[in-house]
Amino acid sequence: MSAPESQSMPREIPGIRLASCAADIVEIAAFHGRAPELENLAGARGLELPVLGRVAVASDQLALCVRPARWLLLAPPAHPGATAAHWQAACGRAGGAVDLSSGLAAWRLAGPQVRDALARACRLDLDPQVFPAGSAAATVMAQVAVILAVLPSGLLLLTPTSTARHLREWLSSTAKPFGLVSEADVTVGGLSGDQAT
Amino acid sequence: MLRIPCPWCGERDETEFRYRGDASKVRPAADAGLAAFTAYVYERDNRCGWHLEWWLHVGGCRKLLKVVRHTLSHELHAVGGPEDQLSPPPGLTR
Amino acid sequence: MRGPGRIARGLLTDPDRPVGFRFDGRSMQGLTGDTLASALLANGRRLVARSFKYHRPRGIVTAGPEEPCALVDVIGANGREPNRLATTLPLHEGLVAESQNRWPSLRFDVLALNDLIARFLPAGFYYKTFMAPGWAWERLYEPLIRRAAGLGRLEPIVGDHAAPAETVHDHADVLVVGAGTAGLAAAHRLGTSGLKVMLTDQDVVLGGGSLLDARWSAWRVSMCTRLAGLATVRCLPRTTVLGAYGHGVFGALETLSPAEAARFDGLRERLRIIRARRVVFATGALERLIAFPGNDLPGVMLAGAAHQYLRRYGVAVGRRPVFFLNSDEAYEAVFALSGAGIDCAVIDVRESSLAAGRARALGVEVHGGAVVEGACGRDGVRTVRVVEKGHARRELAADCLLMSGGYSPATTLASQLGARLTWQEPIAAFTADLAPAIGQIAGAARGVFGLTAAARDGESAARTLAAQLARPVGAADPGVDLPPDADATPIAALWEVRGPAKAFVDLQNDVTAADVRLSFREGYEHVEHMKRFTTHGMASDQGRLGGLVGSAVLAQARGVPLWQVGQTRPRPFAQPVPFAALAGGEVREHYRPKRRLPLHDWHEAAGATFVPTGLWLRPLVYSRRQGWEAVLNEARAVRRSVGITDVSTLGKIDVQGPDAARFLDFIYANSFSTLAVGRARYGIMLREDGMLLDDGTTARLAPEHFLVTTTTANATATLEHLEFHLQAVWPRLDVLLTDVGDQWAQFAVAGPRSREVVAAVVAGLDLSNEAFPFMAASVATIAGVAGRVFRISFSGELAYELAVPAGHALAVWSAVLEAGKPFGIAPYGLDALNTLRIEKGHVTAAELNGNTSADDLGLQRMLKKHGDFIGRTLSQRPGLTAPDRLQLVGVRSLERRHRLRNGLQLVTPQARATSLGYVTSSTPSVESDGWVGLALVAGGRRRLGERLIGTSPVHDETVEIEIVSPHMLDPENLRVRA
Amino acid sequence: MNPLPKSHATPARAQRVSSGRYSLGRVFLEGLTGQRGWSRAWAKATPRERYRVVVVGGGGHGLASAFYLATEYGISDVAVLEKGPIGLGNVGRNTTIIRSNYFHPENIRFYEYSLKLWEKLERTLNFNAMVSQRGTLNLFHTEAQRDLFTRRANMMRLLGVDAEPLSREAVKALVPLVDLDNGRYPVLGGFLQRRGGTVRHDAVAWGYARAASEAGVDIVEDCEVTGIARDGSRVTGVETTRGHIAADTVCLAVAGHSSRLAAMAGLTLPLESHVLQAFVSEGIKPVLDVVLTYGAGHFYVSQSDKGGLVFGGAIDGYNSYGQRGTLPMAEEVAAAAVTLLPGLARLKVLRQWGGVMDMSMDGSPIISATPLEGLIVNGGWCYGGFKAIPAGGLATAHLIARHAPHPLAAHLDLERFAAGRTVDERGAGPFPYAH
Ligand SMILES: Cc1cc2nc3c(=O)[nH]c(=O)nc-3n(C[C@H](O)[C@H](O)[C@H](O)COP(=O)(O)OP(=O)(O)OC[C@H]3O[C@@H](n4cnc5c(N)ncnc54)[C@H](O)[C@@H]3O)c2cc1C
Ligand SMILES: NC(=O)c1ccc[n+]([C@@H]2O[C@H](COP(=O)([O-])OP(=O)(O)OC[C@H]3O[C@@H](n4cnc5c(N)ncnc54)[C@H](O)[C@@H]3O)[C@@H](O)[C@H]2O)c1
Ligand SMILES: Cc1cc2nc3c(=O)[nH]c(=O)nc-3n(C[C@H](O)[C@H](O)[C@H](O)COP(=O)(O)O)c2cc1C
Ligand SMILES: [Zn+2]
Repeated sequence: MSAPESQSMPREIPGIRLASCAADIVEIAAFHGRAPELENLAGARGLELPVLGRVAVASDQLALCVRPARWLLLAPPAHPGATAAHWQAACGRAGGAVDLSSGLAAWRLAGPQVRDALARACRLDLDPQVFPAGSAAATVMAQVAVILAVLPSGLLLLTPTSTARHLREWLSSTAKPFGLVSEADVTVGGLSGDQAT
Repeated sequence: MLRIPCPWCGERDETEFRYRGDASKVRPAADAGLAAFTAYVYERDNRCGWHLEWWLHVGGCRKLLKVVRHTLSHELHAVGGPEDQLSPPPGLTR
Repeated sequence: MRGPGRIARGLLTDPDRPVGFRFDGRSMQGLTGDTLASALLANGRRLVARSFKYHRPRGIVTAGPEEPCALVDVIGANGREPNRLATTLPLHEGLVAESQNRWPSLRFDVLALNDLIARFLPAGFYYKTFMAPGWAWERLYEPLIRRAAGLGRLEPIVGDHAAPAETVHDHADVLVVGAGTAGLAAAHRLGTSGLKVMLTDQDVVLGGGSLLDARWSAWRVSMCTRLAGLATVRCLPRTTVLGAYGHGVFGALETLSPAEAARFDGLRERLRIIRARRVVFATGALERLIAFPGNDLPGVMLAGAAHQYLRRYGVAVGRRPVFFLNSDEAYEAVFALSGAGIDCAVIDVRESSLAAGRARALGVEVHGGAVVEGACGRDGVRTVRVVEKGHARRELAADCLLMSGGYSPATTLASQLGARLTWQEPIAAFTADLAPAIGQIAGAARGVFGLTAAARDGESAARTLAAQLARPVGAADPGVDLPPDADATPIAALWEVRGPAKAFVDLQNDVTAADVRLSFREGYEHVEHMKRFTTHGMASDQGRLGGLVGSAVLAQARGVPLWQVGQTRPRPFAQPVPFAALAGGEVREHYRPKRRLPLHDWHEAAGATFVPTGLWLRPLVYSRRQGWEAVLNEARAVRRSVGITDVSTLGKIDVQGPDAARFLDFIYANSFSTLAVGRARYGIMLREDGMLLDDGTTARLAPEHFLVTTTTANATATLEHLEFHLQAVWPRLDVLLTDVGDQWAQFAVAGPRSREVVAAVVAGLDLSNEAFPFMAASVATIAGVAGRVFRISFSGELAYELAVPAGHALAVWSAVLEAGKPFGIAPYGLDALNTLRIEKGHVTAAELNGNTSADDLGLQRMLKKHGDFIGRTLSQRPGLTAPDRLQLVGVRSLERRHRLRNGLQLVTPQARATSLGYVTSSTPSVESDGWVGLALVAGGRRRLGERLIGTSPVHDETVEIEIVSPHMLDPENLRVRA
Repeated sequence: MNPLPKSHATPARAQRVSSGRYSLGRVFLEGLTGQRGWSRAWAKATPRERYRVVVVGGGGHGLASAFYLATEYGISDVAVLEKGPIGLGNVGRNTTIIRSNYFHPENIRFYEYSLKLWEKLERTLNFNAMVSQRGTLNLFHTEAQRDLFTRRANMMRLLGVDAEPLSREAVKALVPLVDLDNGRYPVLGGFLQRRGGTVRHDAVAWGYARAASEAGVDIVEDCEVTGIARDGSRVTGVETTRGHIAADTVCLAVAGHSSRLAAMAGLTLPLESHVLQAFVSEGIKPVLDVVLTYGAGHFYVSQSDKGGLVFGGAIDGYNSYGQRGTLPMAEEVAAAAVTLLPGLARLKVLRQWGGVMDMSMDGSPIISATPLEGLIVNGGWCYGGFKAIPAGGLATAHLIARHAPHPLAAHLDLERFAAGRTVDERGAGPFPYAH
């Protein structure tokens, strides 16, 4: 007779762990009909460009797709602008690359109650049946744009930097009943590591 | 509340979209003249019935969607991209 | 057992855990599990309220959320909360409740006088009176009426803390509303077929009608256990579906149990937004009142309510109840009460019925073919006047009158989804037809009465849905047999027993059957007119008890069948919902997100006062002091030497692609295809109607790569404008638009010494005027960071804008400050920025107000002569270029000391009531030591040199001004080109 | 459906029973005899075959236009045709605010004239519509807003209309519930129009209907106009569910349905229909004595005489003919309410509904002749046409009777869109969903 949520968690085990992820973030986008070329050149760099709504993880890189013919690439931080410049050059006349390393904040959320907490603002169904591992989506939470992706180590959340603090504050207050702890920063490589939720 | 099935993102709440009005209006050619532009900008069929309209998915893929929606029942008949030719259900134009 | 009324052990109450509470100052005790209503009844308390209009004594009428009378104020930590329903208010230790709408006390209420003069206060009397004298309405009558109206008092304690609140988003294949036998059976069957099911019930326990019948306990318990064992089923008691909003979206209010409330920081309820592919409405039926004289006396209750008080709380609502009923279903209460040893009498409208036979067999006194003509007593029922066919009128002694006028299927949610109502003569009620694509209605909600019949109906609804959703329907055996329903004699509709005294159809708003008839006589004969004229059904119970009865009285007056009159339209919310719950967590501090600059913390530490602009927080001035001096100091530094300001809030759009230049030519009224790489250009965008949309500087970084900047205010709108036109109007163009607003921090370094400062931080760029002239743009390494340098100026001085990735903002900003130290560089805020741009005649949101054309702002020469662009055709309309339109000019106050104000209206001394225009922006001047401003003035460009009067009647101010060119500073642009 | 019967050339007054004068004395006398002496407030007319003027739409503007035609312009050969019962359109579902604080001087004059007519409405109609000049208070939260409001108030004062600035402290004194420093957008002050206020909305429709009926107008309910009869470019009457009705002039006053009616005549109007929602809370004792608008979000609120807080927000923002509320709007409006007036947190919201309004392309109304001779449009009222009912009705009657625009409403013509003379209060441009 009781809802799953009402089965209260012992307070000591945090329901949610939050870590920042330091990464270079580049968005690449294809001109009309040129997406296959981008896929090829990314493939040549060891990165599979996923289909819409999916995230693909390579050893220390990651690509996700929430807009048609556009991919967000996450890579370990390099010299400012270098990653973007590299991709801009690589794209050639097939598309363009834009540096968003400073435009988006990347967090990893892990823990048994991440989905419950996010259901307090996220209008998407994050049930693993519906949004399984490897899924990615752009949506709005607490009036702020977010991109969510399900990785082996937890949930990757990208959000514009100017409102990141707001979202963080909102999350801390919402997640309080579940227990929220901050963890040390993770790397892009660390995102793909399997730290079961 | 409308739930709009974005062809790119799946079904989403109306709050993720920005409405951009009547999509049956086609921008006239540059030299079409004052009357044509006046009609384009100001005149609206404003149907009570099936309505072809624009929605920009600002909270998702940022794609512009063309939607056929019933303005009374809010039923959605079709959703597509700007290049798609969408029409109301047969026989039910009003 | 607590209280004289407690005669048995209740299903929900714990006899070992007494609870103390206060009502109207009196201390009483109840049990854990009680509601305030059950505890009051257990304590023998009948009078609990005064009515809205006539201040008549009122008692408890129902046992649930449909209660019209027993509303109380609860005094607690948040202040005085009005209109809590005693019938759903869980009792807790220390609860303090007070009756409402009475003075000085519940028993002696002065305004009970209204009841005595009620004949002069019929429905709508106020439309015919209080008309003279003209002033008296607001000053005399209305205050009196307003004070008399309203039930409870809201006395909030407005503390700093916001009450916690939250909204939860849910998704399900099927939402089942109502957990009676129909809902439970439906949820179970759906759950076993693997569908994701949400089952909600407004009650604190699941079971609905089956809770009242002991024979059903085993089935119910088994059901609940099985449901709990199904992984895809979620059961949410205490959760009322408030509204059905179409597209499978429902709003529901979950009231938290005390334990969960404690875990969630005192959260009291949460709004659930449920999205479901299908719905099952198993919402049961609502018992109706009967309109007879005195049907509002304390002690007159619904028969079903008496049954509930007995079963759930072990409370007898009276020792000598008289039932007044017209259906076999209502006898369930008779059987239960008499089974508990209570001496019952029944007045049955029907001459005979199966149930009456069964009751007689149990020794109950049943009067068939009889009606109650009136309930009598002063503050509560003492006797009941009965007329029975073939008998003389008689009075029966009674301490309560338990009425049941039949059951109306709860159709409101279905109606909200546009379901059609159909009149069902056999049950004397409307039922709804839901489109199969939406879902199913099951059980009593569909007019299928009887617990077993309802359970079967729920199952069958579930089977239909499972088939629709392509799920195999498994065997769903609850493991317990369904107790058989008894055969029943149909209801005999009875709505009203007419008599001389007041018979109420709306117990909360004090609407009588006579009011309904008056409404008819006055021509308010449509049911929606009757509602609005009499206020029938407009109280907090929304006419749940008597809505249909009012329609019936109206139908009778009109001489038409009831179905022709119909019912008023139901709307959300199925139950009144606190503002806090609807609002959720995004309130107060979190009402809107705060956009913070990359250097927010630096600005804060530097003493900045922040100002909200849209979502942004921007430094206004680096001083907490009020007044202009600090601002002028900042601006002066720029004019005299060098200053730096954070302009990262500007919108920035990265535009790339082979067609980028063509696209921008469409978007901007001026040309961008002619812009050279490494140069920037000021551009204006029009709306298609020819008015200005936005302006800004756009740089060409590479042949096919532009960076568009927009104003802060219009950043979002401009991005959407571009995205829309690219996709809707020019979809063939190969252009990529990316919002890079948050990626780039941008600083303006401005002032005659800015070149030296910028040169000190920028590597590999020749900043000489020849190599990097005004409007040059280049990538560059700035303080070691890959960035961009633009030679643009908003201040009117030699200036550069430096753009670096926001993550490196602090390093670069600090480096510039360091480099500027020798020149006394200082940061300047939005106010100083404004001062500088006003003197220069640059426009911002105050002038780009959506009603200004390019011509108005003196920018008409920027409109390109050839080629298409948005707004081209309509900007040529005479209306947009008429010479008497409001045009941008500069203004200066003639008398130095006289300040200008934004919003001053400009008039001539000859015509002081005719505005010629107004001041949009103003500032004390750095250059001229007086006040200057920008203004929009009718035919302004022809008026240069004219003197006008600026007037602000609301401040009682006038100031003499002179119209000047808006380019008040360096009109030849020598400084920016220096 | 069978068309309801139509009477043939029955003189208009024959079937009309006067409801007599309303007064305190009469209510008292009726009280002695069981209130049995009242008769219909307005006669339920059966339509005749022709009228000089047919007004389509029994809302506020239609009824007021008919009333003023009969009383001010001497034309009582008028029928108001209403598809259902009168007064259940927007006039019966709005948040009842009246005020005249506008930016454009033409608008100020027009709405101020309306306010003046409201001020004497109960005497004009002998019906108490409870015009309550309790004041409308607009809060501001930024300097930019202060500037706009200052400009507006100054323009009003130049035109002799009342407007006064309030300090934060004065705001708090007037509305103790306001949280001046609500965290996100603190209140910097407010502008008060004391003569603004509220009116009991239903009573406006009933009062005009009764008075028009007394003046000889036929009020025909359950008569839906389904077509507009034309002879070339001249309109000759209407088709209805109760048959053809001929008329010299047909006036459309159908609010949210203007486009549909215009389409029947082959016209396309610069309108879109949008839904505006409203809400009411449970009744409580007085807590709010003015009409209050939040400047940092879409929220405005007043307390009805019955005790409920009546409030609303922005339009849904997409074309709609559905008179229903939505959940996102309920959330949005409640969030603004709790932010501005945290004390409301525990008050309960009772009901939510919507109304279909014709949003014009510049946010201002249309009272205009059309390219069709004999066809007049009163529409485009957007979310603000309730306050305009008296002036709108009068100006419409003037236009019909005099064949020339009323001087105070000349700026509300249809030509203004093509000519570029739009009257755009918000500067939102030709996007109805943005006004
Ligand atoms: C929620 C809400 C809040 C508002 N708040 C305010 C406010 O605070 N202040 C303010 O000034 N304004 C407000 N408004 C706007 C105001 O209510 C309207 O602008 C105004 O009422 C419209 O004019 P009306 O009264 O003539 O319209 P209506 O009352 O809508 O009248 C139009 C009538 O035409 C009838 N009709 C339609 N089609 C046909 C047909 N084919 N044949 C016959 N009859 C037909 C309709 O049934 C209707 O009765 C609000 C509106 C809404 C919806
Ligand atoms: N009022 C009565 O006592 C009454 C009247 C007629 C029939 N019945 C009996 O009811 C049984 C039929 O079973 P049933 O399952 O169809 O009905 P039910 O009355 O047993 O169950 C309906 C349930 O729906 C819940 N509900 C109603 N509206 C809701 C909302 N908006 N949100 C959440 N929950 C809501 C109610 O709390 C109730 O528990 C039969 O025994 C029949 O005889 C009872
Ligand atoms: C100013 C005003 C006050 C209202 N007060 C109440 C009220 O106290 N109780 C109520 O149930 N409805 C109230 N309503 C709402 C009406 O019941 C009704 O919902 C509204 O007029 C729209 O009609 P509809 O819901 O029938 O479509 C009020 C409406 C308005 C405009
Ligand atoms: Zn999308």
